Parts: sequence; C-alpha cells; structure tokens
Amino acid sequence: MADAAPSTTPSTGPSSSGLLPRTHPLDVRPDLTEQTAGAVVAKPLTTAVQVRAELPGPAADAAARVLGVALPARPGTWVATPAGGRVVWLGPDEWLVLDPTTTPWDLEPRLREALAPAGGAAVDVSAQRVVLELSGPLARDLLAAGCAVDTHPSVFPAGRAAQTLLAQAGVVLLALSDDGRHYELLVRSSFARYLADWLVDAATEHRARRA
Amino acid sequence: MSAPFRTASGGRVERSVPVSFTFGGTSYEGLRGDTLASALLAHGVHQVTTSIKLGRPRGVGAAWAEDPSSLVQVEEPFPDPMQLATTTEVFDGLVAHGVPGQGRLADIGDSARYDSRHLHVDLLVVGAGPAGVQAALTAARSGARVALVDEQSEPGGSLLGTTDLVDGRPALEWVGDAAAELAAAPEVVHLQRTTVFGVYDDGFALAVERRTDHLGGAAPREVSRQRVWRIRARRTVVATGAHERPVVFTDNDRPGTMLAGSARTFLHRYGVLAGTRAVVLTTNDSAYRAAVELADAGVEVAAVVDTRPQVPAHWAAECAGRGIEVRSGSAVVGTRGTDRVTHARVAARDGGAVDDVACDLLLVSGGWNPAVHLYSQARGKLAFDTSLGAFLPTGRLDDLLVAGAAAGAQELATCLRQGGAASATALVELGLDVVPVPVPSTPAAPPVTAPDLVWTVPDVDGDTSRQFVDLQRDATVADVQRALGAGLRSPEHVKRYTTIGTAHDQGKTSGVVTSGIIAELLGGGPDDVGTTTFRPPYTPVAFATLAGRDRGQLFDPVRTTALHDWHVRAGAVWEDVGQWKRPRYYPLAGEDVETAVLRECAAARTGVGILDGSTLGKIDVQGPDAGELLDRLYTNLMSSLAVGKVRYGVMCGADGMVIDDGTVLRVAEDRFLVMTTTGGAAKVLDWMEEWHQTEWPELGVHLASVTEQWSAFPVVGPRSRDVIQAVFGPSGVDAANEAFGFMTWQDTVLDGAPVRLARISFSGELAWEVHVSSWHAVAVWERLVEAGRPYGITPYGTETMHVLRAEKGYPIIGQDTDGTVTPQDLGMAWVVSKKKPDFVGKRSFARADNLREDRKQLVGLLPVDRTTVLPEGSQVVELAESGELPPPPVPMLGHVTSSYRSAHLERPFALALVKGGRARAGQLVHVPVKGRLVAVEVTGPVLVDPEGARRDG
Amino acid sequence: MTTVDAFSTDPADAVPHTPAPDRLNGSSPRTPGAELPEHPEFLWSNPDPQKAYDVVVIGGGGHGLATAHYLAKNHGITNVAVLEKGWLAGGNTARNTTLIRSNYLWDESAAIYEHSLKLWEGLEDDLGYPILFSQRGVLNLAHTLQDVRDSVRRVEANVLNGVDAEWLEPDEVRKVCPIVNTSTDIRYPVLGATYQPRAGIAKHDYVAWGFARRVDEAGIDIIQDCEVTGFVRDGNRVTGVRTTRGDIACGKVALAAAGSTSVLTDMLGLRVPIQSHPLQALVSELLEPVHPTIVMSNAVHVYVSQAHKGELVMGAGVDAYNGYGQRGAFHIIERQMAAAVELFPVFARAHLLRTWGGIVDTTPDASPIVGRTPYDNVFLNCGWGTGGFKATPGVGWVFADTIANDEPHPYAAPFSLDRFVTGRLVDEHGAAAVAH
Amino acid sequence: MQMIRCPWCGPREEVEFHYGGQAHVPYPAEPAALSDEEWAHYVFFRDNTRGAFAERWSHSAGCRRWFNALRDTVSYRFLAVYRPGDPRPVLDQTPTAGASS
Repeated sequence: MADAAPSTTPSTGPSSSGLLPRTHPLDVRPDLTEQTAGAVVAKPLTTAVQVRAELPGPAADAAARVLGVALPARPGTWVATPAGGRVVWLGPDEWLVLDPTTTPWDLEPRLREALAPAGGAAVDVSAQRVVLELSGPLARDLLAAGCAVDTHPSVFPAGRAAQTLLAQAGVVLLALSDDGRHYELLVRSSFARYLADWLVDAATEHRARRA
Repeated sequence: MSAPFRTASGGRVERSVPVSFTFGGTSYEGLRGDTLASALLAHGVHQVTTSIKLGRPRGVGAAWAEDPSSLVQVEEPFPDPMQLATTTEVFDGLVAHGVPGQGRLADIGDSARYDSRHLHVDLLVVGAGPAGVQAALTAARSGARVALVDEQSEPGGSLLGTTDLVDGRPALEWVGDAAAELAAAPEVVHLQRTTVFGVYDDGFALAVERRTDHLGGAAPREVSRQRVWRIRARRTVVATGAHERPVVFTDNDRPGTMLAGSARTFLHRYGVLAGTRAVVLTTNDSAYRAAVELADAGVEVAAVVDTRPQVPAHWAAECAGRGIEVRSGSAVVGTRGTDRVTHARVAARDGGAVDDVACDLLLVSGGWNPAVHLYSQARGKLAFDTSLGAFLPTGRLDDLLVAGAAAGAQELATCLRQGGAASATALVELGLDVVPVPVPSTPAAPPVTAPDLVWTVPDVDGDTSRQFVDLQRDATVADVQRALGAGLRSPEHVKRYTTIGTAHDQGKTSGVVTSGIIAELLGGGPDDVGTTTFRPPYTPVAFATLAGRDRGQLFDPVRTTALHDWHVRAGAVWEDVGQWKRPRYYPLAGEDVETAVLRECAAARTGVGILDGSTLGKIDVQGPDAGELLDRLYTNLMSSLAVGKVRYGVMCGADGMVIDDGTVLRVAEDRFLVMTTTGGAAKVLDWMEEWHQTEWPELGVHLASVTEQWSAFPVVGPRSRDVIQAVFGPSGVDAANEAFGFMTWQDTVLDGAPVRLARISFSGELAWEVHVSSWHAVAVWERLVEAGRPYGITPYGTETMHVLRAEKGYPIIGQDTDGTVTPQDLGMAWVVSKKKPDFVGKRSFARADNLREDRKQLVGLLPVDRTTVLPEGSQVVELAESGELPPPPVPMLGHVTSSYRSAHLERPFALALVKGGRARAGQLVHVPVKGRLVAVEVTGPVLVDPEGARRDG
Repeated sequence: MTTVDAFSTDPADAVPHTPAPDRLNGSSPRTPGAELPEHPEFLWSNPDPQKAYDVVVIGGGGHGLATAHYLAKNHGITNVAVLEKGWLAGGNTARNTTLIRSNYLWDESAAIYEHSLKLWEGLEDDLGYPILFSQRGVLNLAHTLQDVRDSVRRVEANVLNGVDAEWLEPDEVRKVCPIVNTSTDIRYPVLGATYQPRAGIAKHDYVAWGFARRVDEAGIDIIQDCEVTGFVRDGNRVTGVRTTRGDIACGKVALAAAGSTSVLTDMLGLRVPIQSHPLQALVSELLEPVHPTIVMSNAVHVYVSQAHKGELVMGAGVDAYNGYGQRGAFHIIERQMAAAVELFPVFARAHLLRTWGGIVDTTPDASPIVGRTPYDNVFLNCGWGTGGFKATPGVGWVFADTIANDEPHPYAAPFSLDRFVTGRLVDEHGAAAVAH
Repeated sequence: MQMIRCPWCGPREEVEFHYGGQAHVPYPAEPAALSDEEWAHYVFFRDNTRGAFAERWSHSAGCRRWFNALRDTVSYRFLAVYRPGDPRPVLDQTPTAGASS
C-alpha cells in the first residue's frame, strides 16, 4: 500500500543501523525551498524537550547543569547551548530545549531526572513541532505577510524569540542574526503543511520575479 | 478621437502615451495619468450617469474621492461595481459605463490575488501633500522609521492642482526631490495609490494599496491586485487635506456644476479645461484662484458670483485685469440646461431680478471641510469653527496629530510649517533626536477676506425640492424640511429619514452641509447639531481585498496527522473534524459509504481493524500535585490510579455539564498522560491551565500539549492480540490477558523507537492503542498493517469508529451531548466520585433542575421494523391516545443523537437523549421520519456485549 | 394597506411620490429596487416629561417602543413614558442586521420567536407603516457532519413546534440561492442547509418609527435625550426615576435597555447575569440583486442578506471582551470578509462601505431574560444577545402583558431570572443555535 | 486591533489573547455549603461594569500565561495589566478617551 513512498529529503530517512525509519511532515514538500524563492528550508527532525522550572530555583539550576547554560530569564529570548542547541524562553517557567546532538529518549529522561526532584518537569516534544529555516533578503517580507511581530533588527536582533501567529498557525520565531536575514520558525507538526503551503503562496511574487 | 478640451501642454499626464478606453459604448482616447473623469472631460463629456431616484443627469462634481456623482461600473478587465470616474485611472482596454446607483457584481469569482503586509513604524504620515511631505522629510532625516501613505497616483496632494511655488520653484519639483530623498532613506516606506481607510486603537491603521488596477489587462497575474497594509505606528500625523464644500441651490446637480478647486486640478494636473465659459459661485477667496487660472488658460469666465457684500480687493483687481466680472452680494439661485448647464441663474442675495448667465461650467465653493475622517474614527472630538465655517479637530490625540488643511490650515506656508512641527513633536515624544527640516519658502499669500457661511441659496419661488443636498441619494432640502416637520431633531434621524450621507460617498460633501441646513432650519449653529459619526472605511474596500490570502484551502488551516499521505494513498474519504482532516472511511472500488462502513465494522468485530487516532488531544501532566489537579477537574478519582493503569474520566463545567471525556494513563507517580477528544484538545488544556494558573497556582503541576508528539493507533478486534504480539512480541511484549490486562499500559522499544501500548477500547472489542513518537508513526503503522495482513487487518475511519462505540453505548461528547447533559444523564453516575468532597461541577448536580426525574437520558433505540435507520437529529415523540401525532406544538421527548446500521446486530439502532429515558426501557415511542411515524423500542444504550467479554478477551 | 396609501409591502413595487416632470428632465429609468418608500409627514412629538406616569419604559429602542405600543393597544395603558438616553431607536435597533426568523431549537424559544414572527406577518397593517417585511427565507448552512445532525435536529423540532422548516441537500441549497458555493473542493464544503421560508428581513428604522408613531398617537410620551441617573426606592418598590430631564414618578418601571441594562440594574442593586459585548455589522454599496434569500453559516461565520436598496448586509461575530463602545475590532470584519468570499465567490468585488457596532447583552445560556424582578413593580427585559430585533413585536407583546398583569406571560415564563438558580436553562448555544 | 501588554511578552496584538471575563471571582472554598442562589451567582453572574473593569486574559498564542487587566469597557483601553494573585491596581486618575488637549 505504501509503494509510493515519499521523498525524505529533510528527514533523517531510513537508518542504516536497523532503527525504525522516521518521516518528516514536510517530506511531501521536497521543492519547498525552490517554491519559496530560496527563502525556506525544512530542517531535519530535531530533539526537543520542553522544560519547566521556577527561575531562579533549584530546578532551573539543575537544568543549567544538564544543558551547560543557564535558562534565559528574559522573556522573548533564546540562548545557544554548548552542544550547539538552543534554549528558547517560552514562558516565565517554561523553556524549549533544541538539541541536534542527542535523541529524545536520552535527553528527556536526563532532564526529567534532574528537574523533577526540584519541582520542575521535562517533556519530550521532538515530534510536536518541526523547524523551518527562513533566510535571505525575502525572509522579513515573508514574515511581514502574516506575522504582526515587528522583526526589525533594531528590536528583534539575534537572540530574540517570539511565540506568535504566522498566518493562522502558532509559531515560535527565532532571530538568528542581526541583519534581519536569518530566522527559524517552529510550527506544530499538524500545521506544518498548512504553513509550508502558506509560505509558498506568500512567495508567489518573489518566485515569479526570480523566474 | 481628438480631445478638444485638452490643453496644449502642461499637466502631469503623459502626453506621449495615449490609452484607448470605452465609456458608455463609445471609444475614447485618454493619456496615461488620466482618470476616467479627466479623460472624459477632455472630450467635453460631463454627464457620467443619471441619478438613482429621479433619473436626473449627473456629471463630474469633483476631482477625487469626494465626488458624489460620477459613479461608474467597470466592465473590463473585470466587473468592478460602483467606482468613481474621478478615481479610476484609465488604461488600454478599460470598459466602463455610468451607473445610477447600483453596481453589478461579476457572475464569476475573482481570480486576482489579494494580500497583506504588516508594517511597523515610528511615524505614519497620512497624505503626501505639503504638510505630509514636510512631516515625512522631518522624520526621515531624524532617522525614524516612517511610512508616508497617499491615495493618489503620485505625491503632492493639493499641490497637484495648483501652480504654487515652493522655495521659488514649482511645488511639484520640491515634492519630487523630497520623494527621491525618501526613496533613498532606508527606513522609509513610501506608498502611493494607497488609502488609509481606518485608524484604530494603539496606533493601528489599515491601508489598501491599489497595486495593479492602473495597469488594466497588463497587470501581472502573480502580483497582488491590492494589498492591505496593517500599519502599527507609534505616532500618526494625519495630513489628509480638506474637501471643498458645495453650496446648495436649485438644480445644483446639473452636469457642468463642479467644485471650484476641482476645476483647477483638472487644469493643472490633467491639462483639461472643464468648460469654455464659466461662472464661479463662491463664499470665500479660494475660488478666485480657479477663476483667474482658468481664465489664464483660455476659459471665458463670465462672472464670479461672491455671496459676500465686500469682495477681496486683491482678487477683485486680479479679475478686473482679466475682464472678469465680479458680482458681490449675489448668488446662483438655479441653473438651466438639460444634460449640461447652459445658464447659471444669478441674483442679488437681497432679491431682485434673476439674470441667466450663459455658461457651460458652474464652479462652486462654499468653503472647505478639513478631512477629519481619520481623526474622528480615532475618536477625536470635532468642534465647529465659525470663522472657517467648518468642523475642526479640537486638538491632538495621544498618538495622533493633525496637520495642514486637515487641521484647518488655509495657506500653503501654514501647511508646511504644521507638517514639520507635528512630525517633530511626535519624534521628540518618541525620544528621537529631531533633525529639523527648514520650512521651505512660499510666496506671500494675498490677504484673506473672511468667508461667508452659506449652506443654501433660497429658491426664488421657495421650491426646495430641486435643491440637492446628497446627489447620490437624490435627497433635497425639501427632504430635510419634511424630516424636521415629522418631529425629527437628531441629525442621525434626519440622515435616516432622508438617506442623506448613506450612499457610496458616505456624505463626504453632504454631511456638514446637512448639519448646517438643519441648524438653519431649527435655529442654532451647526455645533448644536453636530455631525453624524465618521465610520471606517474612509473609502469602500473590496471584500476580497480584506479576505486577502485566507481563501480556498488557506481559508482555514488544514491539520494533518503523520499518516496523512498513507490515508491519501489508501483512498480515504475525509471528514472535517475541527481543522483536522480525518479519514471517514476507506471505500474499496464500487463501495458506497454504507457498504464500506459495514465492511470496516465487520472487520473490527470479527478480525482486526486499525484506526488513526492521532488527532486525539494528549496532555502531559507532571508534578507532585498532578493527581490532585486531575481530581479537582475530573468527576472521578484519578490520584488513586496506579502507575501502569488507565482510567476513563469525564470533565464537567462548573454548571455540571459534560465538556469532555477520555482516558488517563498514569505514567509515573508524578506523571499522567491525559487523552482528550479531538475537538476538545485545545479547550481541555486551556481549561486545565486556567484552573491551575488562576485558582490553584499552589499546586505543583506542569502541563504540556503532546498531541502531535504522540501518534496513536487503536488496533481493534478479536485478532488484535495476534497483531500486537507479532509486532511487539520480539521486543518482549506478552499480549496475553494475564500479562497485559485491560486498562493497563506497557512501554516497549521497537527497533530503537520507544512505543507505548495501552489496552484501551472505544469499540468494545479486544483492543490496544499503540502510541509512538510521530517521527515513527508511518513505520510503526506499516509494521502493524503488514503484520495484520494474515488477519485481514482493515483500516477504518471515523464512521466505523462511531458505529462501534455506539453499539457499546459510549457517547461522543458533542454528538450525544450538547452542553445540557450531565454524566448522570449519560448513565455514567459510576464515573462521578462520591468520595471526593468537591470537583468542578459537583455542586451543580444538586440544583433543582438536575434532580428532575424527567431529565433527558441517553438510551438506545431499536426501530421495530428492523430496517429504518433513523436520521440523526430526529425527534422522539409520544403519540396521542388516537395513535396519531397531535397537532403542533407537539411535545417532544428528545432526539436521536447517533444512528447507524449495525453489522453486528444486523439491524439499525440509535442512541437518543429521551426524557426519563431509562425508566422507559422496553417501551415503544415514535420517531417521525419523512412524514412517517417509526415505532422504536427504548433500550439501554449498550447493545453489543454488555458484559464486556469481548473487550476483556 | 391601511393608512399610508403610497406604501406597498413589496419593495419592487415601491414608488416614490410622482416627481414633477421637470425633475425628470434628461431622465433615464430609475434604478429598480434602489428606492424605498418615503416616511410619513409626521412621526412623533417631542414632549417634555410629565411629573408622573403609570408606567415608565426605560429604553427607546424597538423593544421599549413595541412594549409601549402593546401596553396601549392590548391593555389600554397609555399614561406611559418611553425614556431614551440618546436618539430614538439609535441603539441596537439602528445597528442590527434585521434578520427575522423563528427556527430556534428549544420549545420555549420557538414559542416566543414564532409568536413574534406571526406578529411580524401582520405588523405592516397594525402599524400602518411600510416596514418592508420581506419573507425571503433563511438558509442555515451545515459544513460538518455534526452541523448536519444539529441542523436536522432543529428542523425536526421546528416542524413539530409548528415552525416552517426543512432540510435541504446541497443541490436544493443551490436552487434557493444559486450564488452559494456548493462545490465540494472548498475548505468546508456545504453539506446542506436548514431552510425557513417564512424568515425575512425588515427595514429597522421603519419598524421602530412605525411603533413610535403609533405610541405617540396613543398619547404616550416619547422622551429623548433623557438618561436615567437613578431610582427612587421605597422598600420593594421603585417610586420614581431620576433622569437628566428631571425626576419622574412612576407606578411601574420596565427596563428595555439591552446592552445598557447592567448600568440600570446596578443602580437598583439587582444582579443580572448579562455581559455586554460589541457586535459589528457592515454593508456593501448598492448592488443589483444577486442574493435572493438570507444565508447564515456558523462554521464559516457568515450571515448575509441583500437589503431592499441592494446593499449586502452582514453581521460579524461578537467580540470576545466586554464592551460598551459601540465598536469592535477590525480583524473580526476581515475574517467575515474571508468567509463571505469563500462562500460567495461573486462577492469578491463587492465593497465594504460602512461598518458599525452595537452592544449586545448576552446571557450564559444565550436566551433572554424577560419577566419580574425582586422589586414588586420593576420588570426586566434583556439578554437578547444577537436575537433582539427579530423578537421586537413578540417581546413587546409578552412584556406588555407581563407588566399589565404583574405576572409573566406564558411565553415569557421560561425566561425568568430564576432559571439560573434552578439550572433550568434554555441553552441555545449549547444546542448549536445560530447567532443573529 | 488593540495591542495588549502581556506582563511577560510585552505588547502583542489582540488576536493572540483569550478573554477570561471578570477577575477576582475566586472559586468558593466550600461549594457544598452554598445555597443554590449563591452557587448560581458564582457560576453565572458576573459584573458588567461600564468603565474600569478588572478582568482575566490569557496570552494564549504566546506564553500561555493568564494575567489580569484593568480595562475601560467604553474606550476599551487597557489601564493596567498585572499578574494573577496581585491586587487590583488603584489608578491615579480616571481615564478618558479621545482628545487630550
């Protein structure tokens, strides 16, 4: 029945190690980058754990020990981890840890074991969202087509984050650079195709101009 | 066709770019840069249409959006109703005609694109006239983020219609340099052809940019036709100028009658003479400029009729020098002509003979109304200024300032100064360092003589029935008089009685005049009357423009599960459940819904079926008080659930009515997984957060949505154990009853992927729910399908799921309940804890109405004929003694909530909410179905395997 | 037609007073349907308040005026004042979208709305005023399987309650309203609709003014610009009303103040479970007839009719927050436009001409509150939410009856304040009732 | 479209928020001890203030946190936002909408 197997460009794909293959919600949009005039890339599946802790407090300290970086206290920001991941502020006692170097079933228990005794919590949400990278000269225009947050680099430079709406999808928007040309968008997996379709549509003029 | 009224040179039109268009069936040539009005006037065509009620000819009355009369229907390139000739730019292939008052919609959809952009600025400047340009320049040089938005095709505003000098050179050169500077400034967005149509709270303004309308058929399809700009400005400067005000007199609607300033615009901007012989009626100095400039351009100006007894000396001299007669203390009391003015009827204001002065153009100026619409929309208060004879802003608002003619400024120098000053004030407030822009020099203006305030010129015979106040509505002074005579005093009542101000122009020229006329008739000033409310939009905006990209499949997000493509390939027929697409059933070739569902049901009851249940809401609940929170929100006890076990639960609102249900897995001592209905997922998480955050913040508990994290597949049927064992046995799972009991769960790992298996049954069959990270959903599903092949594993959809659960009497919240149903009504008293002192909703169960014996209760219904599938929604009734339906209103016992044909029972059955239903078990009631009374037997809701032997198998 | 002979019930027949030939010089035929009948030469007088009245009705909107009308007509009570804080019928009466229907789910609702609809059917004669009641039918679209269940349930209940109703399949929907997009490839395809043929629209000003004129003729005082600032209480009775135009003694007080009810009940120390919310509406420009009926869709959030002059009239959603500002947020209008174009592709180039907002008083069960209060002589009518206009004659009738007899009219009885204590709600939104 | 100042995320557009009605209506300590009328008042009756009104909001599309706000129900203007558990702020002056000079 599954003979028409979709392309698996952005996903990890079938593993050679005998592990179960993974699929990515945007496997079916292999031309997303082209269709968005080069602006949007679907990132590979990434380990993500939602962390809850009182800050300051022992659970936050415990999280910092595991992650190697303090949980950012400032609303609407993210910080890099030594492992090359990110810790994104989601709420006054809530963060999202993104870690491309480990697996969910490694990271969640480690964080949970460290945090739970101190009143915190950790939940694997790796499959809850997918990550889109938005870059280049069109990035801000595409965002402006559906996002009410001011993304001007003077107010939304590298290190800023916003949970907001892009079109009709909830997103977490991360600024990765100070020049307004590099962002990441986290969107719930069930909305990923909608958002991809919307981005492709929003890029219509840019696509035509490039053609 | 030559254009006899086009001047030899001058104007902003591109004389080397002719365009051909058709109006009213006649082909014309215009120039790029023309509006439909200017192009028609260039050909001497004044009449555009006829009026809505009286069929009187109507022409071009103004040069822009304030024109009340030049309504047209665009037919090509796409039907566009109710446009103004004065704002429609001409292009090759434009086909239009006048309309008396009703536009025509295309009979097909519009395939043009519409989109929107958000824009954040420090300063929004509305209007690119002198005040607006100076404001924008000031802000740009200060490094502010600026938007300069103007509705015309090029900047300049009123300067487009004058010969003014700025800094000693033509004003438009100054504007051009300013525009170039703004274009080079990195933080400036300069939008022309863009109308700010509404100003809202917190610096929010909406504008519509007409991006391709002027290109006609040459517009690129991929470019949005119109774009809505959602502008969030920290400060706004409204520099929208002023609209000239007409004077009402008899037959003032005859084509050839035009606002004086508009004739200047047609001359200077479009190079068009609006007539050959003009009479000018004025109450103020401004119209003298029109008289003088038109005369200089070759129009014979027969007379300037000034209502004031003393005419301004400067202008009297200017007129004298050109041989223009000035009649002081006089007015135009009427016009003659048929479809065009042939004479202005002039008389002294204190009576005397009427002199019919031949003319083909009658210019009128009754003064100027500042365009205060946006200020007023922002809830600024207006006051009548008697010296100007106009309603003016009473000041600034917190984040909105008014500058230039919109604030009542009369002279160019004042406009420039106010624009710069307003901008600087705003920037200082924002903490920006202002780089002042010198106010450019302007020639000294002649001394101003006070304007006269004239709303109407009395008809010589006292007949007010042809004195038009609102040309679009054919509403006259007589109508206002009737309204007042009927007892009406409020301008809002007069507006409704006469319909003045309700037409397409929303009273841009008639509104203030109406207030003046009412005041005059009742005694008192216009301030006592006030104006009617200015409401957005300033000018009409197309529905599709506002719809933007939220159309078609983007109208509302489509949510998909990880298995979506598998379902597509399997030929699923979809059901919209909230925003989700769920497979409703999977028809084989030739199957309809009924046969497919019977097949799917049979598979689940006799073999094995598999459902994508991933849309079910899932909430991770962690923390030492997790059980306590659940105890307070579920009707039953959750804290007593052992790790490794599963419990069904129901949540109620404070009113005691069921709001959601689902299973709860205790994952660890301090961790639960709460499953909700598909539609209830967001609602339940919000509900739990609300209680936790606002009522019980002291509880140590953390909630997280994991709906997409976990895909969930019920594997259902007597052979489900075989499938589970086959797939997960190698991982160490023993699916035998003794090792894996009903309502328990176990974790395992399948080729590196963690999997949770839970023995949960929403079908009454032996069943497992397979929970797996959505990363592995497809792989695990395919493994299950592969392993199930020997047992004929059958994917089934929501329809079969509904049948299976209904046969077991399991309600679906939202289908078998409607917000008025308690757990007890559902026969679920067992799920309501008697041990807990309280939980949300408990107190409501004790209310009088909840204790009624005749509450509607969930029961089963079996049609006695064993063939009728009762339509869901059918009502249940008791028959009269006669065995017939009593006459309306017929008392109703309840209604059918779910109804299906059962493969297992080999008969149709239904669930219903029926008054006192449980006590009616075994009784016959009736259900009217398409005019027939179907006898049904009331039963308990559980029709299949009431003992649960299958489920527990 | 009785008193106003120039009027006709059919807007298509409506002809203004014949213009003098000169007014038609250079004429072309007037636009069909773009004309409304004119109002009469006299509507109401503007008296100063008297010292005392048997009944003081607070609120000069449709409900207050209809109540006064039936007090006079049905009960002979004419020593009555109708107090209006602004201009007559300037609140929700002037701001609604004029839909009239009675296809409500619950028996209690169907009874009072059907009573109202029957009165509408004779109202033009009763008032001698061309209220332009046009029974063009209403379609309530279903877009999901649950919509279909709820719709069939309501149709079946309507029929048994004697309310005209039918279920239409998509092809039948298309016959009633050819411009509805019934294709299956839209985001939420139309799966069918309920249809009430007797539903319609009327011209709201004409309705209010028709009542007002009758009220004025009956000798009842309509007092505008008269805001109530307090009440004079004597134990369990209210003996007088303080207003911006002086104190007025009263035998009975009837509250018909819709969104402003809480301001009054707060003065009385009376708690009423209503919340006032902004509700917006909008119109397009005048268009040639394209839309023969009324279409409502809950799932896609649209309600649209084409009014007598040719404008499309649409109701938007209720703003979420409490508000007395008579305006709402524009994103609600934008969503409305998206829904309109989705369901009616031909509306793409119709233009939004004007938006406005009213204040709707909503209750926990989306049903009104009509009846007595803990005060012996204070009567309450509020909580109609989005349904007030259609109820105008019906509630005027039963409220007048309740005031006159000091006990709830049978149609009002289920809508007592007490139901929130007993729990016997008439839950119209729980039962998937449709707004407006 | 108003901007609402989330106590954590700062000003965001109105559509990101969910309205929660009157604030400072605590869940009764002992519902069972209440009369039907008292219980009905808790469940169904809320103030409907014209003017400054203390109410609950949730930044539902943002940080998902509930907070309280004092808002003028006539001008719709937010006068103050504050965190749950904090008392209703006392305002220095009565707010007015519209022209300020």
